[in-house]
Amino acid sequence: MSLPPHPPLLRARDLGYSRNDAPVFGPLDFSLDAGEALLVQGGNGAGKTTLLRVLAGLLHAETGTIEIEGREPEPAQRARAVAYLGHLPALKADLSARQNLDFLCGLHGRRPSVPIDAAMAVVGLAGYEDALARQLSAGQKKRLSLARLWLSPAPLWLLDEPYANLDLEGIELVNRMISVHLRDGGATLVTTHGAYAAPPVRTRLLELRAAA
Amino acid sequence: MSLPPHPPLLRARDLGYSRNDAPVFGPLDFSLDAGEALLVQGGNGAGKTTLLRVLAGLLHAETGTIEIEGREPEPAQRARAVAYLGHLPALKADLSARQNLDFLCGLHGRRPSVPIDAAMAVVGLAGYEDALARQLSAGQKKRLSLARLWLSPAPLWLLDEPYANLDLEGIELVNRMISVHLRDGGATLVTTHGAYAAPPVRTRLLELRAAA
Amino acid sequence: MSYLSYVVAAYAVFVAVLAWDYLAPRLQVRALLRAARARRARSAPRAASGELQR
Amino acid sequence: MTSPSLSAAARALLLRDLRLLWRRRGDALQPLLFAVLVVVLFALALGGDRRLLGAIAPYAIWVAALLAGLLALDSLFRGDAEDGSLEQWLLAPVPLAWLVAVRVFSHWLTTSLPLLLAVPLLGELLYLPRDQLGVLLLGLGLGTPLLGLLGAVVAALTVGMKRSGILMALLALPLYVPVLVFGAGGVAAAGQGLDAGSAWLLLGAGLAVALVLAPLAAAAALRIALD
Amino acid sequence: MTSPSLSAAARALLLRDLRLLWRRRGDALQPLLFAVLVVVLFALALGGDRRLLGAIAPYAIWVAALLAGLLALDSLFRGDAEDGSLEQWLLAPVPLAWLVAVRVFSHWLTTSLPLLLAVPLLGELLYLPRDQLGVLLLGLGLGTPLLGLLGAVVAALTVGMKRSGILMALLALPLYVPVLVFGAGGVAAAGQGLDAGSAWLLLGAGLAVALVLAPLAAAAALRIALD
Amino acid sequence: MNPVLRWFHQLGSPPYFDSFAARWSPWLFAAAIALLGIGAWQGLFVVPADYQQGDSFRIFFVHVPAAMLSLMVFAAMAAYAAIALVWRIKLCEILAMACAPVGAGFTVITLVTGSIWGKPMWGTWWDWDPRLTTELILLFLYLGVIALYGAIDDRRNAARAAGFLAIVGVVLLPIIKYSVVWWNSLHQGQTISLLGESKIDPSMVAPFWIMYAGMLCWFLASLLQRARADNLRRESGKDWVAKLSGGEA
Ligand code: HEM
Ligand SMILES: Nc1ncnc2c1ncn2[C@@H]1O[C@H](COP(=O)(O)OP(=O)(O)OP(=O)(O)O)[C@@H](O)[C@H]1O
Ligand SMILES: Nc1ncnc2c1ncn2[C@@H]1O[C@H](COP(=O)(O)OP(=O)(O)OP(=O)(O)O)[C@@H](O)[C@H]1O
Ligand SMILES: [Mg+2]
Ligand SMILES: [Mg+2]
Repeated sequence: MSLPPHPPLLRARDLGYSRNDAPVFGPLDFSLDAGEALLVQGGNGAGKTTLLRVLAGLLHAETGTIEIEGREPEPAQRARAVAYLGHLPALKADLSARQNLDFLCGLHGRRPSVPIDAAMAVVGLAGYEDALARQLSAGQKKRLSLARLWLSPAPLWLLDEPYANLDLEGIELVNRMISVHLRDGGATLVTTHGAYAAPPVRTRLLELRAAA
Repeated sequence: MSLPPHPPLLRARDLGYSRNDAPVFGPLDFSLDAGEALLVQGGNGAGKTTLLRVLAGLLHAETGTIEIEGREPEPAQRARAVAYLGHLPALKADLSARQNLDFLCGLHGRRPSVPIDAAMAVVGLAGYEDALARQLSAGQKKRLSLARLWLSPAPLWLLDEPYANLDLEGIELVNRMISVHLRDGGATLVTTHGAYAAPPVRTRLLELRAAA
Repeated sequence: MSYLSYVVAAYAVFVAVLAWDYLAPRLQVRALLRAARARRARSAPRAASGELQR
Repeated sequence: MTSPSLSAAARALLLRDLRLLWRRRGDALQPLLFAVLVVVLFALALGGDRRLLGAIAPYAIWVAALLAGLLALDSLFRGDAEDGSLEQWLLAPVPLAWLVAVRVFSHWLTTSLPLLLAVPLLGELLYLPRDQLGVLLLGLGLGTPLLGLLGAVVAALTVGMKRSGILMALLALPLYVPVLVFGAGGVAAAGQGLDAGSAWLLLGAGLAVALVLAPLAAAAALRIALD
Repeated sequence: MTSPSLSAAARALLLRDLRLLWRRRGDALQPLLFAVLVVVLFALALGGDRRLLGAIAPYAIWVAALLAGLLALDSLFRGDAEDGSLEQWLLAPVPLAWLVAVRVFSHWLTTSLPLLLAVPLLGELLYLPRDQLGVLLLGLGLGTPLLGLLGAVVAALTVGMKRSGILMALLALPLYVPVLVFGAGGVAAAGQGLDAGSAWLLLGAGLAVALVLAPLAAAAALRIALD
Repeated sequence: MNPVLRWFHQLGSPPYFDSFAARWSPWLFAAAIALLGIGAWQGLFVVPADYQQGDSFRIFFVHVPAAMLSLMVFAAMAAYAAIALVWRIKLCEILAMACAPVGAGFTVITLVTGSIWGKPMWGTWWDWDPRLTTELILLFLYLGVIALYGAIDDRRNAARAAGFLAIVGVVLLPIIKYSVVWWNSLHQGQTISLLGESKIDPSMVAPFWIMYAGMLCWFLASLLQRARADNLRRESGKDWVAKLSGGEA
């Protein structure tokens, strides 16, 4: 038997997670190719956040395996492949917007082709480079996190409710960012409640339902 | 000149707020009658959160006055008239959902007609009465805050992005709660980005634009 | 010099600590089982509320 | 009744604090354990020099109690500020000063009282002369509520900041110094056979004044800090 | 270069910490000020009894440094945990232990170093015999980085909790006791004209071992705590 | 499968462990009480008074076995914790955490009986002597493990964090054990030895080992009982617990 030429970017087999022995999401099987988006839908408490944290490696799966580009990854490999945008913005309130991006790029590496100020302009924060993070509104903080994502070299984006707190123009921005990212050979998981317009790209759907 | 028979529930005259001498929102004039909803719209950073905090009395207005039922209120009067739902849920992570409501009702008073467990059932948290607040997901926490609102005797609701983190059914729930509240003679201010369906009630619109 | 009181005190402490060690988990088990029983009684199906009322 | 009375709000708050305490029983013992550890550290650093230890024992216990109180101060309003509860206190139809007073009382009950009960043990560990135990306890009994009330004002002022631990210590210590001076001075006077009554009178008077003024000041400070 | 090298990540982290420090300059002085206040409290409580003060001076300074370090420990990872930065550390393509080591170093630089520089002043305040200053500084110079490294393990374990201040103290102090015993013991030996070399050797050896093992242990603890 | 392995595997299933613990801990408690009763009776009434220490040496029979167990239980806790961390076996997490309160109890017994014994022998309740100090620190470590376990809400993470602390704390055990050898100390040196000749009067040897065996049984019994409580708490949402509670009502 010959291996398939392109293993999927992400593949989960039999993936399950339990908290205090109560299953949060059941065994899941799915895969994600480059150029695809996976929409993770489900009501409040269905386990979307938990799933993304497991995939990012912040939580340990109870059962099953996760493969990235066909192999079960080392932590460092996984870190290179994954960019995670969670509920917490990872911003230092006392540093300016640009200094925050500086640090995060030093930590995660960055695409050499994109200057930091250009990324801030992309997310609509031009002019806020020297504003302290504590002075940004809820939506502006979210946009700053999006700029970090835009700078990241990782092909796989894990986005937890990226639309929350954004205005209409911001939602549009997220969709455009995703489209470009996928066109360049990336892939993304997006959790959403279905109240927002999904990005206009090749999309699969994963329904989560609160485990009984 | 004779006074109008029913002064509006809330009236702002010339209301302005500045942070470090930079205006956040310009002088605003608006009023809100019982049975009405005021939708506060505006992009990210337009000053919606700031406006609601000023109205609640958490921040001091720079200029202008706020009247409630025709009078400039004492703090205690204002407290009796206003229920505020902000970004922070005011939940104790180590208490159960019911104990949290117990406390908040002790602090703010409550409608004698609604039992606590009934309010939890209304917001779809039946069965979670004894779950600790820390174990709730983002949307479940929001629902618990909605239950507090449902129990509150205050006629004026100030809701800052009540739809964020809720699933479709939850958004529907907020709209139903607002409708019933207005039918009973209440009023509400709701901030939103316009990405969600507004409640089907008599609605005025207040556009905020980031002050230059 | 009489050492009686010292010896008695030492053995009394010994017995007291062992008694605590015996009783504390037993009480816990009792409370847990009671809570489980209460939960089972409570988890009878609830009537879902349709229209909002207050 | 829709709007809560003073006593209803106080009852709700006390009940909540006791429930939280019960949920995290261990926390109640922590200031006590910390004081024990400071005492142990002292004894260790001095290498068991009995004479020296006995001489500094009452002062070391005062300092330990004060530091434990200082550390516990952070939990007075911090938790409530972070999860937004404090906003709701400000928006409640009862006076903020009243809520503050109730909160300080429940905080004293759960952090300082256990420590007071353990003072005899601490004294033994430091070879405190037995006859000084009574005065020491009297001083601490008057002093710790006073420290809590003064601390509440400082805690309220710093509540808007993240990670204020050391800043709070800095602001609180100048207020604590008089209490320490009279408390320790009273013990010293008693140790030399002098009359310590005036020290206790002063502490008592301070406590009475603080009981009235500190909640008001702390409430004002809270309003400023959260603006 | 898209993926950062070890040194690039370290540089970014150090730069960030120094910028944050500059933004809140006052914070850097706070452990120092806390130690000064503990010392002053002691001097006040003892009522200026010179002989007694001089005798306990080196021990009081050790205890003050240790307590200041303990209080500062909370800020080692707490801020980064609360705003989600720590999640990003875990997701970075450089080893977590390396980031932890760099963070401990920058934390030592910004909290313990100022304190070391102020020890001569503290000694003066407590009438420390001048000839003991050298050994005291040597001991603290070896001891404070060791305390920081040991503390990092504990801080990592408690990072998942809110309000862990006193729990952290409880967990850290058993680890700190040997450092204190040898540090204070060395001063005592030198004060009596004995040879304190073995105490310094032991502290130095402990530091060398901790430099290697503590970041690894702290990284493991962080992974456990954030799981 | 190897029957021992299979049994161990079966033990890992929570309902099975519950019934296993419920069945065996009463028997172990009974054995412990019997042994302790015999040992105490012999130690108090049969053994003749010591020519140096008079009757006060009768405290020996509780003090020394309790001290030995306080160290041994900590070692056992660390061992369980290590297994739990490496292989993620849930039963071992539970057992490790069940060790902590029992061990803390033995440590308290050691400290208090030692203090009581110290008053007539050394003329003081307490002294900052290496062995006494390190034993006190051991108590703090036990309390730290218990507090840490209580402070984290996910039970598995809590057990792993507290177990980690226990493993770090093992460094203390040799220091306690050999503190009397390394530093000059007020406290007695090594007198009892398992294999070689003990340096105590032969009439004391038998009651000593009986007391020791009794405390060992007590430890096992209490361990099972505490592990059962923790197991029930973790599983409190499960069907089998509900059934069990109904059955025992
Ligand atoms: C608070 C005071 C005391 C504490 C914390 C303490 C602690 C200990 C410890 C930890 C052991 C070690 C057990 C082992 O090696 O496994 C021990 C053994 C022993 N203790 Fe104490 N002890 C105290 C007071 C005393 C006193 C006052 C006496 C008698 C005068 C005493 C007599 C002994 C003896 C004879 C042993 C057995 C030594 C051996 O065979 O290794 N202890 N104690
Ligand atoms: N720390 C925790 N401890 C225990 N249970 C938790 C914890 N966090 C979440 N849960 C529970 O796990 C389930 C899944 O939570 P999760 O946060 O993954 O939901 P979600 O799909 O992201 O929901 P939302 O849309 O509301 O954000 C919920 O039922 C929640 O109550
Ligand atoms: N603490 C602060 N210090 C200084 N400026 C602030 C502070 N908080 C908010 N701002 C600024 O004030 C403006 C209004 O903020 P506000 O939070 O009211 O916006 P918003 O309309 O709620 O936005 P969003 O939809 O993003 O939540 C923003 O430009 C923001 O940058
Ligand atoms: Mg979520
Ligand atoms: Mg806002």
